[in-house]
Amino acid sequence: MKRITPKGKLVATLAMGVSTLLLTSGCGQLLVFHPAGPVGQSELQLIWLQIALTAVVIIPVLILLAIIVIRYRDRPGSKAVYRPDWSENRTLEIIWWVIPIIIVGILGTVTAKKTFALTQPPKNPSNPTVVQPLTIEVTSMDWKWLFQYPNQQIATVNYCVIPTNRPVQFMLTSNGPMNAFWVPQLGGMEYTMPGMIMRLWLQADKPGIYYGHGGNFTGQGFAQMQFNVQAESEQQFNAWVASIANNSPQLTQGEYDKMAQPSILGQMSFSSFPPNAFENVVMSEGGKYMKHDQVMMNSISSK
Amino acid sequence: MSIAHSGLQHHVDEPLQTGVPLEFSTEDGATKILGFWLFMVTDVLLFACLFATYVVLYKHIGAGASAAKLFGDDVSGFTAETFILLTSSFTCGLATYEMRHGSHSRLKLWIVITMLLGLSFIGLEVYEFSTFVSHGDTMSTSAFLSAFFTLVGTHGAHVSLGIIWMGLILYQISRRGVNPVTARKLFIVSLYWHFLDVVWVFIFTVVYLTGVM
Amino acid sequence: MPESVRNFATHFFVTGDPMIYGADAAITLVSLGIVFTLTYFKKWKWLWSEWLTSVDHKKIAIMYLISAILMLFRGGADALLMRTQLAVPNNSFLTAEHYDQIFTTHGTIMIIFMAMPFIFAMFNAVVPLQIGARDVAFPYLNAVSFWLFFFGAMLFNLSFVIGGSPDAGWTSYPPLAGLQFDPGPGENYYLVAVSISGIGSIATGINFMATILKMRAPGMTLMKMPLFTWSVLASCVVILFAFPALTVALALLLIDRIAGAHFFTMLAGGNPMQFINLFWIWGHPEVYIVILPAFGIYSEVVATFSSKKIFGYKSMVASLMAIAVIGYLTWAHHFFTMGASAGVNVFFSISTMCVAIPTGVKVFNWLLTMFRGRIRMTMPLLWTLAFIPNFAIGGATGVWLAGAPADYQFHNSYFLIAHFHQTLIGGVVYGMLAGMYYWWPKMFGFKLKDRFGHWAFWFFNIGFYVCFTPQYILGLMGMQRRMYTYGANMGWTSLNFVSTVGAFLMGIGFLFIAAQIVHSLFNMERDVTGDIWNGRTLEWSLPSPAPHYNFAVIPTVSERDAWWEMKKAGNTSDLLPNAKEIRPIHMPKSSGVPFLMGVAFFVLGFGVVFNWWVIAIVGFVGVVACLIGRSLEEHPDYYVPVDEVVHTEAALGRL
Amino acid sequence: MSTVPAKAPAPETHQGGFPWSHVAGYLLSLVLTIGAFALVFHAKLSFHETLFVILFLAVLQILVQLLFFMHVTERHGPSYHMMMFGLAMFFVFVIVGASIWIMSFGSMVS
Repeated sequence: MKRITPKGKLVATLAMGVSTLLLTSGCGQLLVFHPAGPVGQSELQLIWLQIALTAVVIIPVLILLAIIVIRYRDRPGSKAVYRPDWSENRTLEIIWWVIPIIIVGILGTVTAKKTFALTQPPKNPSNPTVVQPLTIEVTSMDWKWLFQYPNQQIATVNYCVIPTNRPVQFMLTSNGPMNAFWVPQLGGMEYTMPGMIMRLWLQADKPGIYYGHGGNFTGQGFAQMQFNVQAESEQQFNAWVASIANNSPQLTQGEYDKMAQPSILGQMSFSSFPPNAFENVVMSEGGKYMKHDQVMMNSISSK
Repeated sequence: MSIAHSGLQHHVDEPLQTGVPLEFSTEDGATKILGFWLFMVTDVLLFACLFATYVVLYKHIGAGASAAKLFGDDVSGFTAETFILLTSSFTCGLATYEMRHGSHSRLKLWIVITMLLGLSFIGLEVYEFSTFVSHGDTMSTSAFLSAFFTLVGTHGAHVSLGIIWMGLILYQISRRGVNPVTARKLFIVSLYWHFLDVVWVFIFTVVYLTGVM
Repeated sequence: MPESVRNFATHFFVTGDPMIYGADAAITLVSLGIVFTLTYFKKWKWLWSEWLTSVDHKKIAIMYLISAILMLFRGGADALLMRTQLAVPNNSFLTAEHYDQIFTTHGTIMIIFMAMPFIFAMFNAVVPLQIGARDVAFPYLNAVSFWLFFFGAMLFNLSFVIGGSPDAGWTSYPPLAGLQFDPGPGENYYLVAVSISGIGSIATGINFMATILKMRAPGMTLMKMPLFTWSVLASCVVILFAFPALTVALALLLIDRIAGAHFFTMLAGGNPMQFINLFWIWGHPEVYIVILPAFGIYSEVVATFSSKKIFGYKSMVASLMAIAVIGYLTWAHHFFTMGASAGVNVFFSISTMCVAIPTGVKVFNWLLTMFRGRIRMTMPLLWTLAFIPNFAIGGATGVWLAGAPADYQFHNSYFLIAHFHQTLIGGVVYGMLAGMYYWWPKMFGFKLKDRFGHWAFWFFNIGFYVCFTPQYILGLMGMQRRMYTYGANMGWTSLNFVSTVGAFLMGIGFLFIAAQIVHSLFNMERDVTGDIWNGRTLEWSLPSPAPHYNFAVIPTVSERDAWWEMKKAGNTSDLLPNAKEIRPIHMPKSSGVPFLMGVAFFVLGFGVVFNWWVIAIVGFVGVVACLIGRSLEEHPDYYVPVDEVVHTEAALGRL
Repeated sequence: MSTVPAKAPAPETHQGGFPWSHVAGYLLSLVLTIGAFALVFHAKLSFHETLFVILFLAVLQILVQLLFFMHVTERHGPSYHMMMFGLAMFFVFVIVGASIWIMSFGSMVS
């Protein structure tokens, strides 16, 4: 590789590019517009509302721009009106101070409601029975994702399995630089930060494998920080938990410490994890001083 | 003609405005004073950010001392610093007063007194810092101490700069007498000095008094 | 010993990459070329006495402009390298390390070392002329600002060949940017270089604010000021309030790195999130710092080339000031996902959306200014017209991003990338280009020929949409920013390839602009009228370029659009000097100290970057010596004698 | 160029005299400072009450310095410096207040 000049690289790249374009077909899916759960759904509703309301302003602007430029262009013998001193019209000005204010008012109200709603577990009108949420502790490391199931006592790397139709409480932290946890089809992202527990409610309504990726740059291995969230029915989920608990190796403290060092790993499963691994990361150093709310601390200590 | 030294003018024959203090008597002097106010605005914001950081971090004491422990053991240091700086603000104000009312020897005397008070303030602060450091409470002990040393140290650096600056102005006034240029310079350095006093008032309120409460 | 020397050299100089060696060779060749040319044509003295020591705002403007265009080239080259790497999946054109450095320098250069000097070029070229002043309020400080910016930029670019570039992103979030994860000198370069030029920016803000408030021609009340001057005032307000936060954020991170403090480390109670908070207290207002002057330029251009008064002047002024203040209260929307309370997110969501209100008003007012006008399709107006749809879309996507729950999905994805490029290129770069074309004759005394200009415009503009429209879609497909590569199975390939093609089209557009400048330089037609566009404001009443003292006699203003009204009333001769009225003109002397102070800051910064304290102290002593020297200077100014003024004005045919 | 004459607080030619306003300012600043110390060391208010009062006293100190020593009311043309200083105070409040608010991370997620 070292012998190739930059120019050679460029030519090779372009040639490769064209051939790849010819070979690959189709596009990726617009994940944000195909939510698989109530959280993504709710966020998408806001996005549609935003699109509609901003279009109310954008489209007239573009049409007006075209008309005005064509009509009032300075050409010989132009018959268009020319009023060089016309520069005030109170009615018009009031109109376009008021219209944006109304739009912002509507969007602001909806945004406020949704922002507060998203701090609660998703409510599922089709499944009103109260379901016990599942808790998964997520730690971002250089450059992999560790998922710990505190109630199942298993752990996975770079993938996790969740039951469908059940709210999942992801508790996020970082053992390294800050990242962000994002599964576009399930819902929006939340940062993972050292010394903090961030909580993110997500829920999958249908089985599937959902793409997830780190959302905040963490260095050279960042591009490889991909993970999958696999949604399965409750029974399949339980079967999976059992098989991991029975068949997978244990995650010892030594291996955990090794994992915390920079490296890129594939998907892994473990039938155990070092006790309090997550809590230790959160409460180490700076984390002691952060405000961790009581409910969260109880849920950690109650395990 | 003294106006010849006063920087950029629109009109060379613009008369000195009478009935206003000397430092405002030229357009240029007034513009520079406004410019200095604008600089102080940026400095206010700079200190605001340092204060914000301090407030966010002041409970993060790691393995080091807490604010109560650090300041509560001996309150005489910062009490003395506070009164010294308040007094120096007063003497600096008197220097401006004498400049406007014509006694140039007293003006110089007040500047010298202000500088001496400033030096003793800095001396106390250096003593305070070195005491902390000798007890192992350094900048790298904890986030709280990082924020403390940076906030208070930045103020101290401002004061030190102010002392050197005042010395420069004193030298110029001794050599050139009081004219619109030197008057403006003295007025500006006194603004700076009073401003540092204001910042200190907030440091002793937010850092020291709150710390020992 | 030789072993240790070699060891040192391989760490000191960046090695191992053919592209770096190429850059080394290019830098050496260009430097040798410059030295040779200057020596051959015996221009060293000219360079020193006419440029390096100049405190003339018009020359400083030209130096800012040249720097900005060079930095646009460097940042653009970075962009093309990135797009080349991303053109196809699993590409190995760049390594992860190299890619990380390139996107970091791309962002930093474009914001700090391209956009800022570009707006300052416009401030300097226009504001004193537009308000009828002989120079800025503090010409010497103005030169200091420039040289701080310049040597900051030099220091930053030096990282490419010595020590290694920063690679933690232009936002440089700790703990990634802290010593623990980023031990090299690259990050220090970023912190020190941006701080140095940031000090210069604060000084410029103070300078132009004082200029506008205190140095307007008699009769020019605030509500008679041209809108560009208003926009500069608004921008300066934001500079004054925002830049100190950047200084603090960078200084604290630097203290963490070189003095072992714990502001933002994960150890001993540090809190990395506070850096993010401080950074964006500056970072978001920064966007308004650069876009407000662009708004001012659009206002001037639209009015001039519609031959019509600007519509809704008072609304325009009110919206500028509203944006300046509201824009300050929106910074937390850069980290809605950082776990602040829902109340915080709601507050900052709504305050962000509120910025759209005055911005929307401005767009409508520009449209109505053209309505019932006579629109002349010149280069400045073309860029202005292209700006409007760009900004309509960029503004709309900005409103989408402002809604916190929607932002959870857009944040840090290519959707965000596309959005801010749409506003920063479509808003700021188009604005600065419009301003450059508009005031070029005033700055240089000749017009840029349209020949390559239209090619440049269409390549750049079409390239823009080809490049960034796919990125919106890629963001919705889940593609994250700052990924140096992606898998072939993601389905992102075709859109990325299209985007890369668009980037290269923009690159070609830039080359056409360069070609246009060179072509116009060699086929120069001097502008003898001084009012080549049939302008409206006072700068067009002067010859192009204006004499170094600008106005032989300070004009008296009675109307908005003063020059236009005088032309209409037929009394433009009132502005011509009368030999009897001319008095000696009081001007600041040239000074080499600002340049030396820049050098001293450079030395200081270089020492700090490598923790070589002897060098740093030498630089610091230099800075202090410059400050003391200036304070003791007794005659920093002189008088231009009447004879010289009369002679100059007569030669310009104005007497 | 605006040439509104500056308000002259003291006649230029007046020799000697006693700096009454400076002395008053000094005494006021001493009283305010001693008040703050006394509150902290001797009064029996709660932490937040004390904090509130001493911050209020500090704000009064700003006014004392501005009015008695910094000649803030002197102006030459419109008092732009007062407007900018006022705006600065507002932004100081915003920066410190919002930083505390943001960095308290009351995420309220349940």
